[in-house]
Amino acid sequence: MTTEERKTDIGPPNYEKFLHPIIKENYGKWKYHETLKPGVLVHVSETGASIYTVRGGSPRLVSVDFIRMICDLADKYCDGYLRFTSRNNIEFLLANKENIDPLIGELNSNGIPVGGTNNAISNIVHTQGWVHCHSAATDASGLVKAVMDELYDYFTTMKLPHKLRIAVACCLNMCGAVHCSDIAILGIHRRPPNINHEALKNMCEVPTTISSCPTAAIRPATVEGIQSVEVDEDKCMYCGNCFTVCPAMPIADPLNDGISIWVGGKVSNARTEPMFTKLAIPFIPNNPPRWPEVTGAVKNIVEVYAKHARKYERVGEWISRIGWPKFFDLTGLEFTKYHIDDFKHAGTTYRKTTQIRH
Amino acid sequence: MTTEERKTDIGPPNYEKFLHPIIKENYGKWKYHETLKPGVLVHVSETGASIYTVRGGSPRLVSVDFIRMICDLADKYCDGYLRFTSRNNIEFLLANKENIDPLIGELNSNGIPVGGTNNAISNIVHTQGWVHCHSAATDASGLVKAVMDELYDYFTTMKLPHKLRIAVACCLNMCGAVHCSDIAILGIHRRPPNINHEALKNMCEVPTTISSCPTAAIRPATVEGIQSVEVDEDKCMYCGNCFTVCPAMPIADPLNDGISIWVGGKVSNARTEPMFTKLAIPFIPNNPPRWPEVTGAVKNIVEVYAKHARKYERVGEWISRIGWPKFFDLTGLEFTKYHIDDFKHAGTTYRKTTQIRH
Amino acid sequence: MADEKERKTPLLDELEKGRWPSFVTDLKKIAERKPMVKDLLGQLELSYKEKKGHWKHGGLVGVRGYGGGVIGRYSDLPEQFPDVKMFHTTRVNQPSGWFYTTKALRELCDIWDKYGSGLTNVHGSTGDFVFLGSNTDVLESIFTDLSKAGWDLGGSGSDVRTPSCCNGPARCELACYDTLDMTYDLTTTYQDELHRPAFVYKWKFKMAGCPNDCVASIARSDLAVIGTWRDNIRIDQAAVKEYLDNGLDITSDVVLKCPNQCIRLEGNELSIKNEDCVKCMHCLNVMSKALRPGEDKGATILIGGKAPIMEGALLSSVLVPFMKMEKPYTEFKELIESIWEFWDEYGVARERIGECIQRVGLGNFVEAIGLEPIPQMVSQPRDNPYIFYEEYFEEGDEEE
Amino acid sequence: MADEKERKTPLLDELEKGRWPSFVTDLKKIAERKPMVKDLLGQLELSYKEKKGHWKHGGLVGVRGYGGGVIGRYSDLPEQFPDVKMFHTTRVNQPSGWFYTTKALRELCDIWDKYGSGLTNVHGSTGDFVFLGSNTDVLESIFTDLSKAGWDLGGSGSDVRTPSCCNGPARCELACYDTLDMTYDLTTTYQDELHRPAFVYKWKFKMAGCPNDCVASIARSDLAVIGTWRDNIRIDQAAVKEYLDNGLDITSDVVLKCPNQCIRLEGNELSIKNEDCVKCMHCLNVMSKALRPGEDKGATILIGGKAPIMEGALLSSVLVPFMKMEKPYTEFKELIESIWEFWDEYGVARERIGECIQRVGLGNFVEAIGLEPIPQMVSQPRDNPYIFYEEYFEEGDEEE
Ligand code: SRM
Ligand code: SRM
Ligand code: SRM
Ligand code: SRM
Ligand code: SF4
Ligand code: SF4
Ligand code: SF4
Ligand code: SF4
Ligand code: SF4
Ligand code: SF4
Ligand code: SF4
Ligand code: SF4
Repeated sequence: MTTEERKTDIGPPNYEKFLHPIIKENYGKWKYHETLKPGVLVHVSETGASIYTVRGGSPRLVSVDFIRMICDLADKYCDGYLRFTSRNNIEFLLANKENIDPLIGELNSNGIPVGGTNNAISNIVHTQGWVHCHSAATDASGLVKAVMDELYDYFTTMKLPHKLRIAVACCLNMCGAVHCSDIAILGIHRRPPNINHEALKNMCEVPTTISSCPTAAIRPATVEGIQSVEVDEDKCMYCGNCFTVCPAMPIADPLNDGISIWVGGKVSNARTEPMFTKLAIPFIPNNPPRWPEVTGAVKNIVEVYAKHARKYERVGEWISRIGWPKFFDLTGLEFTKYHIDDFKHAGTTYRKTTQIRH
Repeated sequence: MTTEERKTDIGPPNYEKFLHPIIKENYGKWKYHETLKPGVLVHVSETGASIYTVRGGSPRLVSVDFIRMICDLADKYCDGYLRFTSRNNIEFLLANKENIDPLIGELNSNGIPVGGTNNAISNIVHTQGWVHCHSAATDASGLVKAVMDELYDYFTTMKLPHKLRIAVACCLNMCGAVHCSDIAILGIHRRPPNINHEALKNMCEVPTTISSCPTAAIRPATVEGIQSVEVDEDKCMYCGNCFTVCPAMPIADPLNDGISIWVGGKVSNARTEPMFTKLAIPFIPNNPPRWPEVTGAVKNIVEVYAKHARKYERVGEWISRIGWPKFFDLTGLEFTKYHIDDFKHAGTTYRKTTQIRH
Repeated sequence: MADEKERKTPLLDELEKGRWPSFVTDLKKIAERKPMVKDLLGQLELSYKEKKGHWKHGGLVGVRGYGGGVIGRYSDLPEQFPDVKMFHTTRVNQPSGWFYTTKALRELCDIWDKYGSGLTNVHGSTGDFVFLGSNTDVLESIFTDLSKAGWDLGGSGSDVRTPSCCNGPARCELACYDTLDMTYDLTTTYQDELHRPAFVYKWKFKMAGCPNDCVASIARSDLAVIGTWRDNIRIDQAAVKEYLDNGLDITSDVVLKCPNQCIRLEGNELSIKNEDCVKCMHCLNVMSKALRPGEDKGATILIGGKAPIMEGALLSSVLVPFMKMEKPYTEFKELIESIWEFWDEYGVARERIGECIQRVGLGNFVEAIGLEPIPQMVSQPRDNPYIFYEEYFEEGDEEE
Repeated sequence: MADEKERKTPLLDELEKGRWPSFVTDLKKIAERKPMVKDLLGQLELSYKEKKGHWKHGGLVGVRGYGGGVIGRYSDLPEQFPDVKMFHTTRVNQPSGWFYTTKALRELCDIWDKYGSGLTNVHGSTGDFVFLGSNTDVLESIFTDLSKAGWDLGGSGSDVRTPSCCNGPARCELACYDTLDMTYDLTTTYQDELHRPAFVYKWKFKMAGCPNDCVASIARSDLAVIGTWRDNIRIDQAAVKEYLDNGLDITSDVVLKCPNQCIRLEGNELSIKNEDCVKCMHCLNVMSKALRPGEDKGATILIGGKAPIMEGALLSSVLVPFMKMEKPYTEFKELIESIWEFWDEYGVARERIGECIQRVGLGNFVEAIGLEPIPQMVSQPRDNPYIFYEEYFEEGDEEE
């Protein structure tokens, strides 16, 4: 299977090679940590050793030149050791406390903000968008840039009641954590797919296409002599899954594609169980390059949360306490028919109690 | 429409005719109540007036002679006024406090227990059973008698952490409040219906029969030349709804009919939202006339609850606090595959958190 | 014949033991003058032996001009138990709140003693006064006597079932509207719907005076009317102090049990953040003397409760968070009628309104009956992105 | 050609404004030496103008001997943007915990600079180091250079996807097992399953060191391994006192936030009723210096998390409440393999394990893979009476 030059199935390099010596020595021995200031952590070991972390924001879609630039900084301040976080931030690992401020200085002058720790808004988990994906109902990188510009101060400070995690996904496949985020920005289609029967014949299997539809909207049909499918438009909710399995059913439609906004999800088991994100705004038209309606809506939600939530309350926990009616009141968002679930478990979301604030 | 003797659609008598004068005068003016002792309440009005209530247990299935007997008592002590509760207890309404004890004395000597108030086990809401219903998988009146004999002291005292409400239903139609009771005793079938094709032809509509099945287990079939139906036994969960619409599909089966026990439901909105009852014991064989396994199981649950719950905790609230694993531990009940939901919303009952007691 | 009936009921006799009043003892006594009851006991004894019921499936019987109110019942062993060959029940519509005079009860007993088995359910689960067991040929006479005495039948089949209510303002300080009057009013207003089944399935109304819901309306009725209030809980601080003096642990029994943490006790003074109170009743239940509902009273209207079959049990869910409940209940009745119209048009056979709403979606339902969708109707907005957008831009639309 | 590319990108240029680092600025800079990026910017500008993507649907491309790791991508405007006619991504399997040396990173950059667009995602949502945009003909060379440098491809298609983990014991005091080692071990153990799609659909592993779940494993993986412990939280009372002295309001910030009310503060002394603790992490998060997980550590194993399509999003649910997580993870791997066997047999095409379990029922699934059903697997037992009893008595059975 292997030649000298081309080995297969070797797997990734062993992580041990990449651990800072202090980390290696104190692996599994960490005792506690402290946040020294926004973006700066210290972890202290049972042995007394410390490792300092400086967290910098990254657009995630970066060039090799950008990576080389941060490598230069890591060489200079971090003995050549760094890592990335599960939210795509860069973490510089420092043995020497003295290096923290100079590093931050250089990061800032290279346009990299430091922050994202504790009660901050961290980087936005996101996806490909128009940069690389065929399924996208919106762009991802541009949206993230526009939103993070607006929320920048929440990244570099820790003034929120608790952590606030945002995700962006450009279609219902949700290549991220949209379904469990404090705030989620989700690209959506709003028209049934446009079937190209000629192409369908060659590119798609009819049974697979039919079974791809979550709401059974697709049925076999002979169109102009071609064995194809048709979509019952009343049953289609524009998920795009048929397009995923059958390229002849494109669903993107500039007039109707856009953004929906979701709130109140979480992943951690801290205090409350993990929660799904729930619909806040059903539709905002795509308005590139800066999607002002989206950034405005997100900022509004963040500010209302910042003002009303109690310490240690995630967005979803805050809403659980005050109730959804109050959430819509405080944010000024409109509650519509679309907010009422009508999928499989819809019935479980109806309010089955008289416990209501009047 | 009406003749002198036979009027239709007159509706029930106006309740006002039946109200005790004190109640009439203080209608809507009650200020507070107190429980003077088990089964005895006083309601005090804004006007200062009081009405006393003595609550007696009733088997609900009673003869006119039984009713006349209680009428005699009401005439003697209550100026001829009495009522029944939503759980089929008899409430004697007294103007005069002095009459309470003599009334209780006479009730007791007529075999009627006084109690059911506050932190007691009140009467069991129940159904027809073998006394009157074609659908029954068990009897109701007999079961209730056997269980209440066992729990008698909990009716006549108020020593539980809170109210405990039991319901019995003799089949899945649940003509009562089985689905939302602290403890529920439910008659169940466990074999698919036995189709009488000859009778089906004459008595049932095939499409109605097919659509009566919640799990789509029934399909059309021609059996020995008769247009009939067949049941996919793997899909049948013995609900008996096909029998309800089609008498030719009897489902009762002495060998396999029996009892299941459910816990933790509630109806009130006090503190927590209303809750459905959940499965505790999937099957206990019918063992008339006294169903000792059933009475034993119920008593066990009551006693464990009595011992472990905190004040004002209903059974469901107590279990919510301690968790289901602990409930099964404490009661010694077996957790089986049957306890794991597999109907429509099953997925919503899986434990989607690491929050577990270890 | 009479001889044959001197049967032994050794199994049932076991149910004469124990302290709870025994229906067997009661039945055996009346059986002495009621052959029907004798046969009933005989058949029941057989059921106990065989672990199996002996009733045939239904059977259409009734009284003239009525489609409901009587449940037909026949023994499947008519030769062995000829006196329960027929054993129909008649549902007599109870008075609101199950209040009676002994005179009224005796009248009912006399009518029933005259024609039927003399057995009753006081009451049936829906609320009726149930006459248990008669032949077909006496049904008309029973009805005639009942109506002469001022009584009428309750519901059965696909109609409005006999509405019922808690004792409400008659004997409860917590009642937030007049459950008895409303029950009476609805029952009389909808006599036709109650007596002549014309719906796709049964329809149950239950009226509870407050969220304690002492008639289990949220679980057992298609339309539950549950009293509540909008303004502040009335506090009598002197009575608070009295409770404290009598040793009530207000902190642990009240403050910590409030689902929304909106109660505070400072010294002897209790205060409530009413805008956060969800009217759960707990504090009022525990401190009956000190706390009373506010004065701006009304009810929450919930829809769709029912037993499991077919789609699993449902609890009613909020349709109108607050409605004033005052005679003649016009707003309420208009709402009901628009719901029935919808149900009539969209409901399928044997589909309760709750199931119908599950099928068409609460959003569509609410829209169809002319209500605004509001967040109070749900415990949470949707969490899945499968939204059916009704509006979209067409090719030719103005660019925005 | 070169001329044509001096396109204007007025819309994208708007994204150079603002304080958050701009990918546009970065891309424009590298575009100066990468025609591919120039065309990418051109096509993206068009997308911004038209509000529509310009990529064609997929396309099967790859490297020899591998079924996954490369996502094919083609422009639907190849004439207008010839340099992104092909724009495939290569997923490079990241090291556990995303730890790097600058040397390693530079190596990756050099390989990528040599063959591709020079654009990357650091990292992809699954965790890979993503090379974004190359032609088909360089894929083999990229792979060869990568493997020479000690790197390998990640997953794509119906295979094991690149496992990922939180930084765990490398830099976190809360880690309850070695997430990095386990991730490395699983990745190497299942190289074949990772590189040669043979499942019915994708399979994701994510490893989190504790219930804070810093890799969102419960939401985004088919199999989530989340660290926890069974014994008592370790308390350092001196540190508790220090927190108090520094003004932490332990009662409101910790005691009252504990979901199970199992913490008590009496004077300066903190005590925990460990048998009621559900390991939610909150108290440990707030009082990092004073509280530490117990010493009997392991993990909870959860199954079935995923994004919405088809049946709605799922969070993973508990399969094994507690398992020791020690090299070589034999018990764990046996479990995984019996799950895969089941999935292979019962899963239908494009059905994630979570959906498969929903379809066959958790009870049946658990039984099939040889686990005992336990109440920890559910939030509550069933509330509907639709039970499929597997055993019943036959006519001829012994009477009991
Ligand atoms: C570096 C990182 C792990 C990694 O391997 O990359 C990490 C590291 C830490 N997390 Fe985390 N978390 C990281 C992603 C997450 C995620 C995943 C995500 O956001 O997608 C979660 C789940 C979020 C959710 O629930 O939606 C997460 C939920 C937590 C929590 C729980 C917060 C809560 O109360 O709900 C804590 C505890 C806390 O903050 O008090 C926590 C605490 C921590 C601590 C303090 C743990 C420790 O003692 O070292 C670390 C520093 C946190 C900080 O940012 O202040 N970490 N943490 C991730 C940094 C992401 C970033 O760049 O911002
Ligand atoms: C008489 C009756 C209403 C009627 O019109 O018939 C009634 C009457 C009262 N109920 Fe009730 N409830 C009655 C059935 C119910 C039901 C329905 C049921 O059991 O099917 C419920 C809902 C039970 C459930 O949640 O499953 C019910 C839930 C309550 C509650 C809420 C208890 C809780 O905390 O969950 C209270 C308040 C309390 O007990 O503190 C209450 C309180 C009361 C008070 C104290 C109200 C008052 O101030 O007068 C009355 C005396 C209660 C007592 O028994 O100690 N009543 N009460 C019913 C008596 C039934 C019986 O014979 O035992
Ligand atoms: C008599 C009564 C039980 C009792 O002992 O009290 C009763 C008896 C029957 N019910 Fe019921 N139901 C009775 C109250 C209920 C209740 C409780 C309630 O109304 O508050 C329920 C649960 C609430 C609900 O409506 O969902 C109830 C849910 C059912 C169902 C299931 C309906 C559903 O949608 O799930 C059926 C099946 C059907 O309608 O075909 C049913 C059907 C029946 C039938 C007609 C049997 C059948 O399959 O056709 C029973 C006739 C028995 C007989 O021969 O006497 N009965 N039934 C109750 C009526 C007495 C009265 O008028 O006061
Ligand atoms: C590149 C990446 C997004 C990113 O920008 O980071 C991505 C990109 C795509 N995902 Fe994804 N997914 C990526 C992580 C995810 C995640 C997150 C995760 O793995 O933690 C999810 C949600 C978790 C999950 O798996 O459920 C995710 C859920 C999906 C789905 C929905 C699967 C489902 O069962 O619901 C699809 C649809 C499909 O598989 O057909 C999908 C399909 C796709 C496809 C292949 C498009 C398609 O329809 O075939 C996208 C290719 C885009 C492109 O051209 O580059 N992608 N995808 C992520 C992989 C990078 C990496 O290897 O590190
Ligand atoms: S979320 Fe949709 S559009 Fe975005 S990368 Fe994933 S599959 Fe592509
Ligand atoms: S877009 Fe989704 S809902 Fe519409 S037809 Fe395609 S698969 Fe079905
Ligand atoms: S629960 Fe079933 S068996 Fe019992 S009375 Fe109702 S329909 Fe008949
Ligand atoms: S008993 Fe129920 S599940 Fe079985 S065939 Fe009849 S209707 Fe279907
Ligand atoms: S429901 Fe409320 S008003 Fe009616 S009796 Fe019960 S406590 Fe009183
Ligand atoms: S009624 Fe319930 S929610 Fe309102 S203050 Fe009292 S206990 Fe709290
Ligand atoms: S999941 Fe737990 S162990 Fe892992 S980094 Fe987060 S807090 Fe630390
Ligand atoms: S870990 Fe969570 S549940 Fe356990 S004691 Fe701490 S706060 Fe309470």
